[in-house]
Amino acid sequence: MTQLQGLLDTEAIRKDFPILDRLVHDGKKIVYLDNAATSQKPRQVLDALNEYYERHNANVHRGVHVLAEEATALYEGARDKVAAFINAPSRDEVIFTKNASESLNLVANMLGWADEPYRVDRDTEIVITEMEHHSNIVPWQLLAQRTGAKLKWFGLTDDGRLDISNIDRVITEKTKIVSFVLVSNILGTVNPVEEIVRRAQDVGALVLIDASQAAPHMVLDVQSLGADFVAFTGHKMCGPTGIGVLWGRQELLEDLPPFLGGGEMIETVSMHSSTYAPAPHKFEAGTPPIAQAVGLGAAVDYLSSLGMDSIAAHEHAITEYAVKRLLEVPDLRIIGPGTAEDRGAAISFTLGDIHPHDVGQVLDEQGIAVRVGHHCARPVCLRYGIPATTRASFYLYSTPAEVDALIDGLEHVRNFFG
Amino acid sequence: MTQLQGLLDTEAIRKDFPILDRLVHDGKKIVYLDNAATSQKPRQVLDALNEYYERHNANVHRGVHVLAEEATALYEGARDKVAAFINAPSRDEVIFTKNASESLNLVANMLGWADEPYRVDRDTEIVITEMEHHSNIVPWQLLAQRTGAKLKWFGLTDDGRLDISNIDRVITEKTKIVSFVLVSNILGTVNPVEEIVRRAQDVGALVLIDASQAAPHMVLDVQSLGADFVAFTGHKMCGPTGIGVLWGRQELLEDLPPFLGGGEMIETVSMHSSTYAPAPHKFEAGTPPIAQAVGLGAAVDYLSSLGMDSIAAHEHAITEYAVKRLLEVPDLRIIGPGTAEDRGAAISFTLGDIHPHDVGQVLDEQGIAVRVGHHCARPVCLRYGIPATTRASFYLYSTPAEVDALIDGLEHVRNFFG
Amino acid sequence: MKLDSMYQDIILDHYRHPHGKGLRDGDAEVHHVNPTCGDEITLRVKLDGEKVVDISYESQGCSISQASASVLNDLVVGQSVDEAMKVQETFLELMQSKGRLEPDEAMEEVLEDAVAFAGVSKYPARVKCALLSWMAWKDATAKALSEAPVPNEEGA
Amino acid sequence: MKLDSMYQDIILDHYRHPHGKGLRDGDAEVHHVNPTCGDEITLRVKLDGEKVVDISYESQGCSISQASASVLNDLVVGQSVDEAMKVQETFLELMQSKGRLEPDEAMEEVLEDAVAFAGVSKYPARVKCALLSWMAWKDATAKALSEAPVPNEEGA
Ligand SMILES: Cc1ncc(COP(=O)(O)O)c(C=O)c1O
Ligand SMILES: Cc1ncc(COP(=O)(O)O)c(C=O)c1O
Repeated sequence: MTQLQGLLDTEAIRKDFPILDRLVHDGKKIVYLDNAATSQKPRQVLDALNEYYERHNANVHRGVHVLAEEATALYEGARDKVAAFINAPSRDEVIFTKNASESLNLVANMLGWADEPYRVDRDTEIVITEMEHHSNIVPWQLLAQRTGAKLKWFGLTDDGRLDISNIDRVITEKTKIVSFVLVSNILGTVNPVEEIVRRAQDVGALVLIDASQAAPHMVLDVQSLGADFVAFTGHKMCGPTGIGVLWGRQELLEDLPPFLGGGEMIETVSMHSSTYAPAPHKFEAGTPPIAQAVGLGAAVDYLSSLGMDSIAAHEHAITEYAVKRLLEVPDLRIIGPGTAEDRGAAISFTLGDIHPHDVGQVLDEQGIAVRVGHHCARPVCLRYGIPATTRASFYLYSTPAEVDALIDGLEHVRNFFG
Repeated sequence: MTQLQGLLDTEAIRKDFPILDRLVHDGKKIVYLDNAATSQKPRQVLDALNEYYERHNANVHRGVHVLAEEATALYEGARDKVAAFINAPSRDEVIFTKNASESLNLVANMLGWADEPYRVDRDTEIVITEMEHHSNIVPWQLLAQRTGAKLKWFGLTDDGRLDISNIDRVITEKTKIVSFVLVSNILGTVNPVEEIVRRAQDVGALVLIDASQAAPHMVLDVQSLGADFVAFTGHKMCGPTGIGVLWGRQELLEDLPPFLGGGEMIETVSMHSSTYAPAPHKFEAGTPPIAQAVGLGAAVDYLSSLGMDSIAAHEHAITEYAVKRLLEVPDLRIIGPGTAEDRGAAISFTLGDIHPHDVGQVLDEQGIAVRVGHHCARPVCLRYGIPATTRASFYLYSTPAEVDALIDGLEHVRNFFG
Repeated sequence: MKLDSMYQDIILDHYRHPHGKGLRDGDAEVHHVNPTCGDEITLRVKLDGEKVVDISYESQGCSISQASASVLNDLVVGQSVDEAMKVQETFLELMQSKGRLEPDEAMEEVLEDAVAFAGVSKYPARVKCALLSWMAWKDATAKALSEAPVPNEEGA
Repeated sequence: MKLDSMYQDIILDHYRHPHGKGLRDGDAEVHHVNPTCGDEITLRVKLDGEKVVDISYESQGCSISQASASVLNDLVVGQSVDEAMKVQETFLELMQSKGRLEPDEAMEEVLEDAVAFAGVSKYPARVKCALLSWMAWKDATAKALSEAPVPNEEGA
């Protein structure tokens, strides 16, 4: 084990995460390196969920009894916490969804049904990138099919970066929306926001940033990003499953049409017509994920108590160490940036011609949990001519010793299939 | 207190629900009569959630490590449980959504984008009823606006029943979909499924049943209902918030287009085009509400262990008693059926000209939680010329003593504003 | 009893005998609803230059929203728009205080009967009821100031 | 070690030296993918009346899916379609057994090398890998039986 700079006190932190003591395969302590798929949950978040259900559970809004008022205060309080966490100018810009995928689909659908100047239809263009998660590809393919708009994208360089050399040809006067990932879940790449946002603004296109792999790991400031919409998901940032966020600029949320219709999102309903509540409620049809929002609020408190800068520094140190050690493994090829600069803590690789499924299986047998496959980013695999990758991804509780365990595990894989 | 027949052993049952011991307003034990808004959660469901997060949490599908396999088995196991609970012919017909509202919107959107013969567009008709929850009105208004289809509905009789005397004129050869509520959340009315389904089938229309207020309270057998789709929501049936269900007939789910696009719902993705996974995954974009599905599975186990028939009998006895006692209160008018026949355990009423908000507030002060307002069914209030109602709604843990507390509370309300 | 802090006698009086209720001639009309509970108000303002000469309204709602419209009429009719806006802001401040603000003398002077709503501010679900008419008035006034006067017929 | 029950030598042998790999002339072609992990196979069957005369395939995937395609080729080529379907069903039964089925003699007679996959059935995520080629074969055969033969050029 090595002495790295800038690490968090993982010994203390790991006590907050009951699952990290889990033993698997005949008593091996789990080495959880699948954080880009989902994070584990600290005791503080589970306590918030239990406290909600055991003391305050009620449907929100519309209620005058104690429980309804408490549940509403907790739910709306979670919105305040999330708004502060991402430095939103207004709490009303924070919409709770079920996951990042819904957030992304929500924007695609709003634009499909919007009036001018936002409306995506025939003769307009949508821009994404080749490194998007399927959840930021398929909604746009569906929108393009259904409206006749053209779908365009930025390609990738050989070292796993976005190729924006042709930015003026990709983003044009016809572009209505540019949607791209801030940190890639497969390559780990951190993308250049400023340049893309500037070009989009020049041509009057809206910008949606998929921050699913950013929000858990770094300071996310929607104002300094300069985008119009930012999407992310609770379960990757110590929160429960079943909750996502869409942040959007207030004027846009006012102008754009609703997506799902139903209870909570209306102002007044008659059989003949309805009017809608102001944002965020306009976009939150039905009983919201109340407990999950409360849990996400607790997660945001937890992350803030550690400090997003400290978390980023910790992960940077771990990532730097992991990249260095992985590159020492014979026949290992990193898919994505080969250094820790401008990259997140997800590292994809191939190991000779051993299929990732087999790599993952043999690592699992040693208690090491990694993810294998195309990580919902199949175009990246196609781009690099590989069927799949093995991905190790770190988080605030990851330790150098776990990196060492991974390296030992890979040695074992090579022997097994050698 | 009275001796009623057919009651459950509420003394034992109430021990499963920690929140029912909650004291409010200076030590009054809560009398929770807001079950139609959301139910409370038994210890067994909370335990399942904790167990999931503390021992098994991982993203589902696509994983070869132990946690991913366990999480997948739990998530898919919950689907099996729900399928059995509603007697679905196949587990693949059970789609997990975030709530009933999403389930209803999902069907409306599928039909808007479908090919013939299902496609809703200009020259076709959509049929709903005047007693629908807003979540089964607004999606159809949106669909009608966006496609040019015509929205029609069944009206109500003076005693709170569906008026289907004109069924042959409402449901016609042009009708593509008939969507109606099985048990009204505001009136309590149980609707005549068979007659409506028969007429819909005669004209080749699809049928969607909103069973949000039925699934928690009675045997729900999708095969004997004869509908094409059935929607309901987890949080009203002892499950967590953030989870809903759409059941649909397999052939339909195969033929109909997806709604949300993203991870999990695809078969293969390239930048140019994608193909979709078979149902149910086709309709579950992104990381699903994993823990919430597991929690719903535990809720279904809990309900089944009591027996849905016994639950229905218990609620019937309570409802019968409550109707009788409410009708003894001066100036009280029940909005909805005035007997316990063909009605669920939600009872709406007005009390002289005291506004429901004021009724609810004074009841709350006594620890009695009811809901006031239009209950997301404003057209019903318009129909009966009232601004709002007070609604008391019962569940498997409700007792005759709680009915008595309500009656005493209403007496107090009358004195306060007398 | 805690309830008494919300249902002060003054509030119940206004509720039972609302001042200025009914729709009369006005320069601008708005319709506001409280989606939370369905309370509704149609409200008209009549200005004479800078002076609020009438606030008339038809409304449906709970005791709090009814009483608050009545108090609005009492306090604001006869004031200049500027003075009235100050009253509105003070009332808003009181209602958003979550029961943590003890009205001082200065506030009492501005709000008169309306200080009785201090207790309502403890009940988040009811704050919107209390504010409904005040928000409608503010909206209608802005409309009246920016628009040509409504002809009489339309007001009928 | 538990892993050895999945990665039997027979499986690793088939993986390293797959039988019948490559695309050849056929009566029907299908392309199947495993969305869970991206494994893909393009598979052709050639029938002569009731007899399976060739199964050719191009595939990409893990050791389990590669080995299983190789074993499929071994077991099924040369059989009648009816016999082959029985082998497929038996293999399916084994793979869905969740490790709870100890192959008996009758099963071993039908499955030969394929009984080595018994250990895989304990790993739900890998069962689909093992079944990919078998499902593709079943699909292709149904297609071949219902369609006119594919002309040679299309098969090229
Ligand atoms: C009859 C009915 N339909 C639909 C819904 C919507 O359910 P949810 O709010 O969980 O989406 C409800 C509950 O509010 C309901 O009572
Ligand atoms: C970059 C990125 N975008 C979007 C998503 C989708 O998030 P969810 O599955 O929670 O909807 C993910 C995670 O799977 C992701 O990594």
